[in-house]
Amino acid sequence: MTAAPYVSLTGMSKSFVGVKALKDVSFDVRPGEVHALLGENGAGKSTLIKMMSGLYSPDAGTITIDGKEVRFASTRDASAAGIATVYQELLLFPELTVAENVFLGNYPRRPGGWIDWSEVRARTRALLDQLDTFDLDVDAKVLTLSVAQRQRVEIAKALSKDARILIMDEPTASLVESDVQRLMAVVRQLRERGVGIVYVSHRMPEIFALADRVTVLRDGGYVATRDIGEVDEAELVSMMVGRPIDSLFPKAEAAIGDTVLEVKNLNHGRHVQDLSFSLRRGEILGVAGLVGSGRTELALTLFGMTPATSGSISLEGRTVSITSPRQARDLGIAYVPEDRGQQGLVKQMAIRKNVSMASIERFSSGIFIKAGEEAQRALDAVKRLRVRCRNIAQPVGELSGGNQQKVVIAKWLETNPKVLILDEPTRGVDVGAKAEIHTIMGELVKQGVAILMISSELPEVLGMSDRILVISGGRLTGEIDRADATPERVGMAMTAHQSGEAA
Amino acid sequence: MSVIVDLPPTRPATERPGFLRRLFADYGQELVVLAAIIVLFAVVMLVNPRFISANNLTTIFAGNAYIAVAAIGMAMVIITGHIDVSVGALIGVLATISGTLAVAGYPVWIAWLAPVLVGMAVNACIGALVAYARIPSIVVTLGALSIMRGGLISFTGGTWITDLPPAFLIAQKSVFGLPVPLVFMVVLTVLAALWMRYSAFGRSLYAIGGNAEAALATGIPVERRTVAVFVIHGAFAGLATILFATQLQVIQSTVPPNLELTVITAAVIGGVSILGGSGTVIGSTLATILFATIGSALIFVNVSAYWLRAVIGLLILATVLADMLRRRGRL
Amino acid sequence: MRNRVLSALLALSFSTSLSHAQSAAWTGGDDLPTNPLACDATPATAAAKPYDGGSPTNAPDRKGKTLKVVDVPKLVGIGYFNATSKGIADAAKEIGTIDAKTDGPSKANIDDQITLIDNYITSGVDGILFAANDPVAIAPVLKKALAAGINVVGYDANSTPDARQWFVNQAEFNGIAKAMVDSMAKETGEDGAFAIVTSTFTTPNQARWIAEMAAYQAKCHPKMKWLETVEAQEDNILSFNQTNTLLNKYGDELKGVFGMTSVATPAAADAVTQAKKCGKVAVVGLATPNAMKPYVAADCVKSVVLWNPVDLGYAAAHVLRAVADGTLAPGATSVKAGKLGDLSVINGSEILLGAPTVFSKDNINNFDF
Amino acid sequence: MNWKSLLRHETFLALLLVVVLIVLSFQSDRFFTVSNLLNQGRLMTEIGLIAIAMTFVIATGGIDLSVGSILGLTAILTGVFWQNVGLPLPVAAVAAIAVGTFAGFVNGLIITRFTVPPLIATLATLALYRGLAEGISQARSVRGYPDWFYVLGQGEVLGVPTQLWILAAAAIIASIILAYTRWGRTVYAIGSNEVASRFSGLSVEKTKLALYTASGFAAALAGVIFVSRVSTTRSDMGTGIELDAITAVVLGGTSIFGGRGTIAGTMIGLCLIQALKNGLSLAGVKGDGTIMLIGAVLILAILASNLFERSGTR
Repeated sequence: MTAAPYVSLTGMSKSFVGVKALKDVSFDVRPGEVHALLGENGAGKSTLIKMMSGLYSPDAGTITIDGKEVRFASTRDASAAGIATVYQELLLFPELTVAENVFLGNYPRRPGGWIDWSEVRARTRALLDQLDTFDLDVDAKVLTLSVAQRQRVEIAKALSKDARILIMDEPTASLVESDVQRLMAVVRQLRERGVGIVYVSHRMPEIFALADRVTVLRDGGYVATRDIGEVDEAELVSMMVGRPIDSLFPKAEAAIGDTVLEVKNLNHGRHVQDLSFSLRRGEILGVAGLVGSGRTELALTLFGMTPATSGSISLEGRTVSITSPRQARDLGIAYVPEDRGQQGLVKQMAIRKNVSMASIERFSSGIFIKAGEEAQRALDAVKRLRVRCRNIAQPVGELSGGNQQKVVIAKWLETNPKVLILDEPTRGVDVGAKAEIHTIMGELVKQGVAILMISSELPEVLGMSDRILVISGGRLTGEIDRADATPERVGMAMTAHQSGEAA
Repeated sequence: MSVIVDLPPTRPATERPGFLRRLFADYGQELVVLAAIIVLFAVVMLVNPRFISANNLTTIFAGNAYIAVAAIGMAMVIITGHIDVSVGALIGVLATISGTLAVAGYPVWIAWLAPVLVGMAVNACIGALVAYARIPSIVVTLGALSIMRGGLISFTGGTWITDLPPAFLIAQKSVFGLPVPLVFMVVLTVLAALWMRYSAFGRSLYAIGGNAEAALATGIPVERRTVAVFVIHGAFAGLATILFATQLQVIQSTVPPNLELTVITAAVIGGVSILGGSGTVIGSTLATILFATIGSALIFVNVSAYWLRAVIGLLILATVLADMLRRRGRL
Repeated sequence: MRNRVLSALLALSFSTSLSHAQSAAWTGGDDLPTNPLACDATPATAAAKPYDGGSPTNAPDRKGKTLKVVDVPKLVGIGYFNATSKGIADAAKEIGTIDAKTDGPSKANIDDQITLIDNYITSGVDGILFAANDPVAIAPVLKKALAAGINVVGYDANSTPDARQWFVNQAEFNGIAKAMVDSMAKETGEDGAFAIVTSTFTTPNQARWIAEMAAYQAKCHPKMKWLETVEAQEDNILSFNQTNTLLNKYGDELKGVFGMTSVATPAAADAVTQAKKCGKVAVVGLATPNAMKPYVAADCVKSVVLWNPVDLGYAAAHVLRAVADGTLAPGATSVKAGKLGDLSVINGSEILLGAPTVFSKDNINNFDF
Repeated sequence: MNWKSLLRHETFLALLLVVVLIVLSFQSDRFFTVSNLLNQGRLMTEIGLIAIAMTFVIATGGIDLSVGSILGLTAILTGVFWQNVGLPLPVAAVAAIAVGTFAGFVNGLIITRFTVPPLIATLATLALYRGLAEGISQARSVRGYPDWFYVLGQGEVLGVPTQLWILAAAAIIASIILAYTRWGRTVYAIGSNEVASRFSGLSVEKTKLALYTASGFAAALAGVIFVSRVSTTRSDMGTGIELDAITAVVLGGTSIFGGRGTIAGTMIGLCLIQALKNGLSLAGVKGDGTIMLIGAVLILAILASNLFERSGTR
């Protein structure tokens, strides 16, 4: 069945500060289909989405709805035309309740203009129930919700506007596997109801599981639109990157040496309970677990953000106590955080300054910064890690996600870490950069760095790790060697706490 | 490739927290301020029972009502993520306009309406500069403060306004035995609180203050709302002016010293987050009452007048720290 | 936790207040020596004192020439200094050879005032009239003016004597103190209890008056009881609230309120009026007549003490003219001041305007300032 | 580009300053003279010292409203330590500065330990420190300092007002620190993204504590200079000086949200305000008119540089 497209965009172009972000791209969505939009970061996906949702106006090109040409002056116009968007960085208001967030700007009214609050709550309840989300209190403030719950709220918000077209921008980027499954069920259900869905994701499995058609963009230009049955993964990747990619998980064989980090009975709050493990030179230790399982909290405790309340940490045989990130850094522990924009980078600052930030003392004589050396090291780092940028004075915020991540890694490599903790190293990173980051990890372990890699993406954990720690409810529920690791075993351990079998 | 982990479709439904917990979560700072007021009243009452005489209650509640009314608008502005350091100067200007009209023989309702309208107009300009020219509000209002303070002296030369018609002096009247300023304060606080909590407009202010970019993407007209909230703040400044200008039989046509700081302090001590996005107008009114109570209490318990201001500073600091400890405890 | 903090604070405040209660002086006075007048109307015998003012360096001969004069009051935008400014303008018009303008800080702030005067010295004026926010702080800049050959005359609030040539004294501090305390005693009786509403304790004139009043009361009306002094800035609503709080605190014990500024006095009168305590609580204070007319007309306030600030400005302008012309030189005993006639020189380099005026229902309508 | 837009604001401001100087010197031939300009330098020293420290504080996204009160407290303590306690004057002044610095340290503690937003914390200590000044002084002034003390505030060294040397030294040292040292880098990093700074192992808390302490020190030093300039101490000294300092800083292009700003900008902003105050007064404009104009200049300067920036980046 090929219904006529509900919305189609033809010949869309857009430039920013003289740089073409999008060149003559056409795209359409039919009711009741999932149309995947693929491309590396910077390929123009976000620009296209933002024009579809009325946030940007195109320099050239036309948008038609049901065959009639329209112009979107604002997001209001787009949402009146039945187009709703769930953005990657969720646009919710933490101080407002779930119900308020869903109907914000669009409240059902009583005669006289007053908001009908009971109606707001009832309809929110109904919308959430449609999404099989019975466990969410409509009066809870959003700040108390988990990421997955917030996303559900965001979808409910889109549905509340009777959306004909739902744009989802990397909806699974910050979800754990189980939540991804629930989300995919929701997407299928919406498709059944005739909603057209634009699905942007870097995750191939989801695309093959969900999409009916797929459109690939590269460098702001249109590459192709195909039915999903006509293509395979390798073909899509090479369309996106413009060249064939050998492997997403280039596992480098490094010599595994002595124990660098030994953690015994580590405790902090609810999320880190009695954790013990060790990490050796040249080893990549994967950490798997659901969101809220304590993976990130473990990293924060090792890094001194939330110092351990009990237990011991020893580095190269010496027992240490770590009470601040600064101390962790001085001991040779580096942490590439999960929230790149908030925790990893100072976006307004130049690449040069970000690269030197964690090791600024090394670039100083006395209190003065040696600008020449700083610039040289930044240039080296940019070259070594293949960061794509204009020059090292460019603000980091202008780079794509993958390149930003490389800058964060570069920053920590400047400290010559013995232990490198990577928290979601490839979240929101496009395919090409992802492979590059994995290659960098391989190079690092060859040099003898010990890596602790936290990831929600099981393929990444399975593909890159020498050993896998599984954490659930703040406790260690499994330690699996590379050879024995299967998705099922890891998955079992991730949900283990519910059976109470943890020691 | 992907792993299928079967979870039950629903987790155990989270229980709705009880009324009291919800009250504490939503109005924590307000309750801290209220508790401080009650404790002060209790302690000072024991020292000198006249503290809770009807007259003194009137002094505390009605005498500072104009600050509370101005703080309502300030709270809204701060909730939206902005600030206004020019409100004291604005009230000075509006009082002069109002008094001049009253003395010139215009009907009193015109003299009452004028400050509200002029306040709205002035703040519309400020709001437009903030919203459309994207100048930080503290910069615009710092400039506006200078312009209005200098302008007021230039134009009036500081002549006091006397011979106000008795009908004009609404703040000295009573309705149902209650002083008008008290009624103003309570009615406006309740209306504003309901409006901020239940109206689409009010909720959108929290949204803008919480995350302006997200608000824009949600289809909230952020610029228009920003201008609007300044205009409303201007209206409250106008209403505050009515009380301010009619409290006495003369109007001192200069800018009341440090009024803007008092008003901002009332709003933030009342729990409005200086970063925007949270707080209530109930808090700002309670904080105004707290200050008035402290001011009166310190006279009643014979604190040496020389140390009075130090004690006020300590009490403010104590309230702030108590709130921070409360928040810590919750985390 | 919170209660502990509060009670600790209250304990602290009690202890500080107790320690303070032991000192006998009224709060708000300064610690300079006092010189109370005799209890009856005997005029003070002024000891003759040699000229102790300063003199300008290399001042040009300004005799008969038009003087460019700037008047820098404590602050602009209050009724009192509007009146002095008007007096200066009147005199300038009458004399014809004075080109005067008033410019002052918008807040009674020592630094702003100094900066303003400094600017006028640079711009090259012939004469400066000032009312000091602080007698010592203003001295260096005035000395600079003298060194630049500018004639400097003070009024209302003095500087250290050597920093200016002459000072027009509206009324001596002890004279004001006597008028105020006598008026209060007349209204409340010899054993009445009273309180004071002042601007800030750091305002020199107010502090001086309060100190002199304390000394005079102790000497001549020993049974009167001083309750306390409260600060109310230059803010009339705050003055109103503070007066109300005093009324509420002391109830019938409070028989009188002194207003120490032209802002506090009408506000105090309004508080008494609105509390319906006219006749039960006396308000005596320094104030300008216009602001007080409603309360005096309503019989709520019987006596307002003030010199005539228009005359004060008027006299200051005449003194400046005389100094520039050389007709008022060190050692003179009097100076001609237009319609005010001869004013006498006291304390070496001060010119006395006269006794303070006590405005009452009978005469208040004769004044418009 | 970040630093280019920054430069643009300062260049624009410097041009504006030049224009203002030219226009004003046409208005009055006494304006553009060495003695007048030096004298203006004397008058702006206290605000300048405070504004320099305030630039750092605002560049971290903070604010310090209590500086005026710290100035008053230090002034009072200088007098009290000297006259009532009987310390030798230099010791008294140093002790008073130490207390003022400690007051700044307390601000820093409240802000970093109790995570109170700076605006609220310093709003509270604004009242507290002023109150302490009043209470300790019992509203009495201390006067009659020895003549040598006035060299600091009223004297000259090599023909230039003493305190102007101090201001110039402070400005040079501060701009070097802000532009070329790791402390300065840390300040900008905190102002741009405090969380990321912490995650990068920068000592955010220590830096902030140091800055508020430095702000206290600057205010305290300004307090002693102020006493020396006006020869007396009063507890109401420095009232409202925080707004003057903030105006200079903001006019100088420091973002109130943190992350950008330079000492050069602050100094140009300061000079611009002082030149307007002085020049307009010499040209016969009254004080109230001058205040109005400074307000308008503040708004228009930021507006103009906003417009420049936007036309540059879009």
